[in-house]
Amino acid sequence: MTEGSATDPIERSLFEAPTPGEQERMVEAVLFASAEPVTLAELVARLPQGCDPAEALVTLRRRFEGRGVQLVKVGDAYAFRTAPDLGHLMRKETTEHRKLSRAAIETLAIVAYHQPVTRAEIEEIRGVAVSRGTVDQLMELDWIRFGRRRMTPGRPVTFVVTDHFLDHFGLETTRDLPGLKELRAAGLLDNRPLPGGFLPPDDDEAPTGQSELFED
Amino acid sequence: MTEGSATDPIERSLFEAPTPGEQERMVEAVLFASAEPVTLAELVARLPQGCDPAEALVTLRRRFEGRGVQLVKVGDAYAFRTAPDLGHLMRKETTEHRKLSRAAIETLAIVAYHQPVTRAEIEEIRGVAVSRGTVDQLMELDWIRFGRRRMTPGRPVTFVVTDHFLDHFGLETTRDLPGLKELRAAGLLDNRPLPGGFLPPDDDEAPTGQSELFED
Amino acid sequence: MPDPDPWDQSDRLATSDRQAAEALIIDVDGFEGPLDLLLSLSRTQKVDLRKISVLQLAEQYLKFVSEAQELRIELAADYLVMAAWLAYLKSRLLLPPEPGEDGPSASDLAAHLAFQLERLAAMREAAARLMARDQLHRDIFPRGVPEDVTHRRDIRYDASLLDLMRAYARIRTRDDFRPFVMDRDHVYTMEQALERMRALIGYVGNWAELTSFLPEGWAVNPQRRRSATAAHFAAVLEMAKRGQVSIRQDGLFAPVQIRRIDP
Repeated sequence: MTEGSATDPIERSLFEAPTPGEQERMVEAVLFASAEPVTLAELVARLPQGCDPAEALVTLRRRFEGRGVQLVKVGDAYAFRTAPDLGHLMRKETTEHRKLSRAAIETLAIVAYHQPVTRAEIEEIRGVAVSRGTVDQLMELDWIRFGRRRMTPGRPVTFVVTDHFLDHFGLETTRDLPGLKELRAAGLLDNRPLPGGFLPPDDDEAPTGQSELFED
Repeated sequence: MTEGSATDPIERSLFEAPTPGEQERMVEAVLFASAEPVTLAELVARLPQGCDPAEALVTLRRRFEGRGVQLVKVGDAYAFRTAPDLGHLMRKETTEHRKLSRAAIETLAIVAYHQPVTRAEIEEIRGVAVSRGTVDQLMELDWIRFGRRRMTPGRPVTFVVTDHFLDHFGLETTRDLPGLKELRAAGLLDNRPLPGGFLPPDDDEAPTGQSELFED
Repeated sequence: MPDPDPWDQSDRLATSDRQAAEALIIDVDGFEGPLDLLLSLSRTQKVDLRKISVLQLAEQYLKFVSEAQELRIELAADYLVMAAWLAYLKSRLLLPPEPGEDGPSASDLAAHLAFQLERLAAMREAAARLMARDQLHRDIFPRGVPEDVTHRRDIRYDASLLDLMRAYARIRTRDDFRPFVMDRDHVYTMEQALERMRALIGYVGNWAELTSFLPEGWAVNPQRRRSATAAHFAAVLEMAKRGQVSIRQDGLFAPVQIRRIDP
């Protein structure tokens, strides 16, 4: 133990903040000890007063570049994670992976790329009803959650992806989703309603309207 | 993904061992991700053939000297540990997470959905008495607080949720809470709907139960 | 070999077509709705989804549906809805627009369908790319031992929004289901009343009103009063049958009175 007494860090903080090197050590220790990403705000709260974890994070991130363990950013939070190319060494730790259904995977992608998105919009994109089990499963995995209500008639709830989703797929933000820019540029993330509003899959009146068409 | 092909590491191991730097990365990742200290024998088994984890451990240990995290020997196994002088930063890691009791979570849900709500109303909705401990606990967690008094006989106090509650549950307002219909659509309700439909969430009327069956 | 006659030719074509259609139909369970089926059909055109011939696609789809019906395969309603819509679209695409016609043009509708298909295909691809990423606990690993350094224990109660919503759903559904369950709170059974009256009847030497026998707490609330009154009335009828009590009533709706019959 280098510190003589427990009051040491407190006393010190009254006079001066720890050196940058010391701060980096602290951030390193805190992040290493946590399995979950730690937010910047939390780091600020945990480190002695006067520390600037943001700066420490920058140097720390650089220090671990190319190492077996890397400092990654997840939303507003930071975590150490093993380098992706070494995954094969760790497979032993792997817990059983639940196989996601195609519906669940597509729904997840739609939420991620179109968020915030309502159920009706998901259904319009997929062309089929979204089963309750699918949404439930994605919520259980803590990959999607309810977002704000849409300010349209009926005020439907929306779905958004969680930070846990970002963490799981190694994304810093949803802006890093693969191909997002291209999809947006191609207009494929637009919510384009059917001209004239005749929408077969979720128009409630379709069955009656349809029978007339069949009669012809 | 840096791995060009799945066969890469295997193929390479047939001809030559990874470089010492590469071996160090591997040991680093394995020790980081392992739930238990790892023995030398285990490292040998995990790493590609021809690796010398003992040497990698030496360089790795040196690399982490003076850092926030250190490579320590535990019995005849190896593990990363927080530097002893930074133990005070880890206090938060020892928090024990416990699930709220069913009574507490139900009470909290009722306050969130019906606020401002009196104790009597909570009891009416839950159908059982609300213990003092439950309310105290929710107040202590700073999830609910006293609201304005109700202007009815007895002027009972009401409960409302706090900003801290909204923050914790990632809500901007309680209006963003999904209604029963939406909960059901998301598969969060196990029960099938009644043929006659169900109570909307903002229906403040107390359950009438069977009174209608007996009323003249 | 003689020239194959036209019949033979068409028959052969039809067979190969039908085989193709059957291959699709056998797979009908594999399609996730009409849009998915349309997307699969569009693949056979082997063109950019933006340049797809919606008319041709509509025909392929309608053919698929009619063949499915020939083979007596039950198609879900939304497949038929889509078929009807495509038939409508097809007719609009083939006929010149009527002068003064309102609403979107046929080409707008066709363009929208192409857009929908392209968007679905794009989302499929995006989903595949997402799932191909390195995933936590599969390719990337977090710290194996979150450290436990000090012995200070700070108990933190935790609940997620999901817990909260489930709790609320649980409470509210309980209410929904109340009418299905006999609500015993306000029900006094005849068995209970009989047992009670047996104990009390010894004290009833003179005529006494039945309502005065209602148990405490059952005389004020109208719902409970009605239940208790009915139960007690039924109980004394039973006792009268056994010759244990006499019952009388002075007039219609007058109080019911009872008296013990001494053996």
